[in-house]
Amino acid sequence: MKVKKERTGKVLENIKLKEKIFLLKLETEEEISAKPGEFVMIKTSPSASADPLLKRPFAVFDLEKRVLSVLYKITGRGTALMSTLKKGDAVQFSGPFGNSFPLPRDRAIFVAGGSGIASLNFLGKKLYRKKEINLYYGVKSGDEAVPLSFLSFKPSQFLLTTEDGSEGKKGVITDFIKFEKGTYYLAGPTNMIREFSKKFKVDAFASMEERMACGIGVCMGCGILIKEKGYRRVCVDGPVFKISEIQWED
Amino acid sequence: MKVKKERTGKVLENIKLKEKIFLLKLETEEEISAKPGEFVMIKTSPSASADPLLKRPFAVFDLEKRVLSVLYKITGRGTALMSTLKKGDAVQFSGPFGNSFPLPRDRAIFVAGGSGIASLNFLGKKLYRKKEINLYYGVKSGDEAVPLSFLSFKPSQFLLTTEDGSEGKKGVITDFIKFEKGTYYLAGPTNMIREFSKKFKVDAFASMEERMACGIGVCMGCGILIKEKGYRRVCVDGPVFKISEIQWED
Amino acid sequence: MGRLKIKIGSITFSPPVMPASGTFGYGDEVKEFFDYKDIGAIVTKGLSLKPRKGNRMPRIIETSSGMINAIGLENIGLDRFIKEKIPFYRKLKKPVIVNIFGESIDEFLELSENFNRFKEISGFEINISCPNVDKGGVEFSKTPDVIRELLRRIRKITKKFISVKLSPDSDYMLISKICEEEGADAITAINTIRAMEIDIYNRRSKISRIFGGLSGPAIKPIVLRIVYEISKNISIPVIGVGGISSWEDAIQFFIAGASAVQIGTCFFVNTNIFRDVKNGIEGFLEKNRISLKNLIGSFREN
Amino acid sequence: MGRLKIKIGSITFSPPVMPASGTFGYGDEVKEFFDYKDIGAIVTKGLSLKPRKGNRMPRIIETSSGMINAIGLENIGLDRFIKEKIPFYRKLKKPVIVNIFGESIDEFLELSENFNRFKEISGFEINISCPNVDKGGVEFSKTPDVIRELLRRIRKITKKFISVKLSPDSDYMLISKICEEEGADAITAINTIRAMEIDIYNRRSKISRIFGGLSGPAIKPIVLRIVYEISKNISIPVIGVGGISSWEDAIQFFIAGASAVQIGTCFFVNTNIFRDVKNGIEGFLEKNRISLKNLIGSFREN
Ligand SMILES: Cc1cc2nc3c(=O)[nH]c(=O)nc-3n(C[C@H](O)[C@H](O)[C@H](O)COP(=O)(O)OP(=O)(O)OC[C@H]3O[C@@H](n4cnc5c(N)ncnc54)[C@H](O)[C@@H]3O)c2cc1C
Ligand SMILES: Cc1cc2nc3c(=O)[nH]c(=O)nc-3n(C[C@H](O)[C@H](O)[C@H](O)COP(=O)(O)OP(=O)(O)OC[C@H]3O[C@@H](n4cnc5c(N)ncnc54)[C@H](O)[C@@H]3O)c2cc1C
Ligand SMILES: Cc1cc2nc3c(=O)[nH]c(=O)nc-3n(C[C@H](O)[C@H](O)[C@H](O)COP(=O)(O)O)c2cc1C
Ligand SMILES: Cc1cc2nc3c(=O)[nH]c(=O)nc-3n(C[C@H](O)[C@H](O)[C@H](O)COP(=O)(O)O)c2cc1C
Ligand code: FES
Ligand code: FES
Repeated sequence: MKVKKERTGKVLENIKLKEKIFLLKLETEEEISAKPGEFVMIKTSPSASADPLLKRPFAVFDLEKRVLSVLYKITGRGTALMSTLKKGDAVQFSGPFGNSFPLPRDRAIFVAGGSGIASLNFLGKKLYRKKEINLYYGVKSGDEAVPLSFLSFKPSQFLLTTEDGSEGKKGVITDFIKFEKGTYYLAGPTNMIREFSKKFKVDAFASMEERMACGIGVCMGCGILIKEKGYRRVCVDGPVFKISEIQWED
Repeated sequence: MKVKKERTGKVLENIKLKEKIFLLKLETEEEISAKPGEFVMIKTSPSASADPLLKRPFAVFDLEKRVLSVLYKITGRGTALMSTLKKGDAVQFSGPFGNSFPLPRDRAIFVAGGSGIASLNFLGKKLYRKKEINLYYGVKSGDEAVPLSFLSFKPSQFLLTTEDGSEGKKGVITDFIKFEKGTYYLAGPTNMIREFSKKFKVDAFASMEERMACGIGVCMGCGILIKEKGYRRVCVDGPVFKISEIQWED
Repeated sequence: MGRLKIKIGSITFSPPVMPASGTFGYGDEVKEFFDYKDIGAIVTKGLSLKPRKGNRMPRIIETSSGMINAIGLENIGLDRFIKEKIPFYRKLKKPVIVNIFGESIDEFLELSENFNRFKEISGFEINISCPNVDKGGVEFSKTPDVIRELLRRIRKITKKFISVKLSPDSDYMLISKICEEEGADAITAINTIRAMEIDIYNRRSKISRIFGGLSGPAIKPIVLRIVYEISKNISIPVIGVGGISSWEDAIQFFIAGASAVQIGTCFFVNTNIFRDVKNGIEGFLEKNRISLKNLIGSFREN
Repeated sequence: MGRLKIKIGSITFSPPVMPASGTFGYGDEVKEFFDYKDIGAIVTKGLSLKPRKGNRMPRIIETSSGMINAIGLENIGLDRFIKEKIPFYRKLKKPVIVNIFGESIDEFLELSENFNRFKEISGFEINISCPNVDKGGVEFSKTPDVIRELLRRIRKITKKFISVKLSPDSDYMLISKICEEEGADAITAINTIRAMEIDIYNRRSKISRIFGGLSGPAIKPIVLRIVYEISKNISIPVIGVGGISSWEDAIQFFIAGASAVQIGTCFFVNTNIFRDVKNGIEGFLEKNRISLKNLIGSFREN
């Protein structure tokens, strides 16, 4: 049984990794547990403020007893506010929520787009030294790439692409994937996942993103179209889906 | 000419003086000047947040070149948020605004109620060692009394009252004023000022409080009824008024 | 504790606080972590005869202290609801109010007839106020006569609790009066306020429909006024809903005239809100030595 | 820069951004620190024939992302305005729009006649939407025929710019149509939304009247929707106002159909807002290579 309740984390660190990429470490009141792929809902404004109102979903980047880490990119008002958090600040959050990545039998191949690296990091941590992990990592530009040294695992093979060519190969990551056997794990923008699914005839587990209001399955805000089933909720039926099940809308 | 514009202060310190009383020191971008009685409008939420929306008025407690201090009591949502400010946080504010206390010819007698001590402190600082200052200081309870050591002046005579008797004399401050010659300066709750004006036939300068939306004279939100004149604006026609001019409403 | 209940029609709400339709699923999604004693009833997501797929994504967008939704009444429909949810209610022993939605009077009647058979269903919230569908919903509000007929006929079908959920974008004063005349037990005021947000880069709506419904703290002062207006105008109870984020807000609604309140959007923000509100009301009543009954509608005009 | 202007009736607004009535005093209060080139016109506080004392304190209360006001149209009245303010406008060389308020048609007419004589006054904003007075104001909106007569007669008095300021709590679709028919140059949409806040300890309103008007970011998505609805329904320009807090908000209003915008409450929060909005719009138009004219009403329904 998942304990779903409001929690308060105390900021331990809020490290600026790159211009717009931060790693937030929260000390939780009690020990919590999470599986790779699960996410937390973070209130980016103080509890007493109603603006921004809704909590935001962030993948668990790392979790060690009472230290929860999320990796985030500033993309709007909420994440901009988060970036001003200081040591000692109280942060309201809930979770972890959602389903998780099934473990691979053989080699794991990660395809991470942008901050999608976050949820794959936690999976990588669990698999590290047990399974071979290859990491394909695509970002817009070098100053959005999380340095490998901040990850909790060391990939056996690693390829970085940037859209502007400022670091690694120039282009989008799906253009550089050399198909090989293994279990594919995808996390990143919907476009990347869709691109992958068009290009490769292999199935894969993908962590999907959709706007969320509740994160707990009650608002029907976070639908994803599943073949023959209609809308399913990313927050409770996901965020991890087999890409073969997804019905792409246009 | 007063320079009225949006400013940003960087928190140097946010000292908890008593359970609900804080002293906030902001480093301003440029040197600003203020006269005793003037106030600043502080946005208690980050600039990017619209809740709480309005800036709050606070008397200048102290101003030394680029260091602006305000003393505040937690009384609601805005001040509660202020109390969580940490060193380095950016605070949006504007001002100083308003008129100021005329200087006394002779002895100055301060009657401070609660956080009214703030504006009188700045006046005290200007007068200290030049004029004799007597301080009557009334608070609800001892744990709301700012210790004398935090003030910028030393009163020649000092009387503290608390409503619950936890420190100093028990009662309300206006019951303990022994009339003497001098210029009276009042700052505190409207009730205290009204009580004083009923009790003593002497005129006095009082810093008045009213809810403010703009702080710059354009919204007509902060009216005070002035005899034979109708409503005047606390923010630009005040906050300092002669109590003999005030038409008390009931 | 004994004080914190209120009877409306045939339902006793204890506490007089419940989730708002569409913000609590069918009530079973949260069973793992929710303490049902903190709410006085379950109010379901809007239900239709046939399952509805709802609108495309994006369905929600945040605004200042609020959110706009255009879910479009995605729901599992009557049959699946009966099969999958009613067994859960049987065990729960909480009043269950079904929020029902039809595109025509006939659909409403068919829904009422079906649900009326289940003792697990304590009452109805008749949704003639959803802004996010093409047919039915708030469109009904344009024809008060149709509403009168609808009410009259549903009232004949069921003796259970009936509350009619109104739209702020309708003539709610007139409609609430009609509902009272036709035997509704209560008025639920209100549904979301029609609103829009535009993506300035593609010049389209930020959600998949042009308009959606605004909810959350942003609308509270407007809704409070509407609850006050309606409750002064009719003698059946009003269930207040819109933007409640704290027990203080709930008390404001009671004072304005609401006999019970619902909480929607702010449950997303704080899943403890029902407990917090219940405890807050309890504490307030005790401290101020006033009963809920005397608090309701006790606003002082001057 | 040349791009950032728009002509409505006889006034050229450059930029098409101006203060909202009642949030900028008479325009001279801020002269010490305000750069008038950041606004396209001055819009005065609502003016009446005789000075009005306004309502008692408290007149304002903050709400989530908004505020309620019940100023009650405190103003210096016609005579003092002419004596004290017009000389300032003479030097300023900015279009000045007087927001006028009467308790009867006759009062409106007398105000119009008087102001019409002054070349320093470029136009009128006819306030039939103030929620905070006992007579006049939004009460007018209940009688569309009276509004028609009012407009017809004012139009005969003055050739100057006339915009009619509507209330969201009125039948604004009907009234805006009437205004168009009677020769108004524009519609100002909208005034504040009727709202209330209750002090739970004394059970009275938190302001000195029962209702006040809600403004600020909280109402923006509602107002945007109203501006869109009205501008699709009439062919005269709409001036959009309600909750604008950034240049992005202003662009949303233009896309929805507003030809110009006003900013009220958020000027209190950020006194640089006019400069920020002006620069933001300019930058947006340049970057997206679109003219203001083509932006206006360019919303894509699908
Ligand atoms: C399951 C899941 C896991 C995620 N994990 C991470 C992570 O580890 N690191 C990270 O940086 N980002 C992650 N995201 C995306 C993250 O939630 C958004 O970047 C964030 O909500 C943006 O908030 P904002 O206020 O800065 O942006 P704004 O655009 O101002 O937000 C406006 C609204 O849109 C929503 N929104 C905006 N972008 C997204 C998005 N991409 N997905 C979902 N909602 C969005 C916001 O939550 C908010 O309600 C995840 C999303 C999901 C669904
Ligand atoms: C000229 C002036 C100088 C002041 N100087 C000080 C000072 O130095 N130290 C200090 O602690 N307080 C001072 N105050 C009072 C201070 O402004 C309020 O305590 C503060 O606004 C409360 O904000 P809040 O959000 O915590 O309270 P809330 O009650 O949540 O605020 C709600 C709204 O009411 C307004 N409000 C509430 N109380 C007051 C009040 N007493 N006066 C004016 N507006 C109020 C708020 O600004 C806000 O708009 C001063 C007030 C004025 C007018
Ligand atoms: C995501 C969402 C879905 C909703 N679905 C329904 C619904 O199915 N039926 C209904 O009557 N109201 C529905 N509503 C309206 C709410 O029940 C409530 O009237 C409104 O949100 C105002 O309350 P709040 O501000 O507390 O959310 C929905 C609201 C939201 C936010
Ligand atoms: C303090 C205050 C005073 C106002 N006075 C007037 C007025 O005198 N005449 C008028 O037409 N509108 C008045 N309004 C309404 C504004 O002009 C504007 O329509 C409304 O506030 C919405 O815009 P905003 O959200 O940008 O403030 C007033 C608003 C406020 C907040
Ligand atoms: S976010 Fe509410 S159902 Fe998924
Ligand atoms: S606060 Fe606006 S006029 Fe004083």
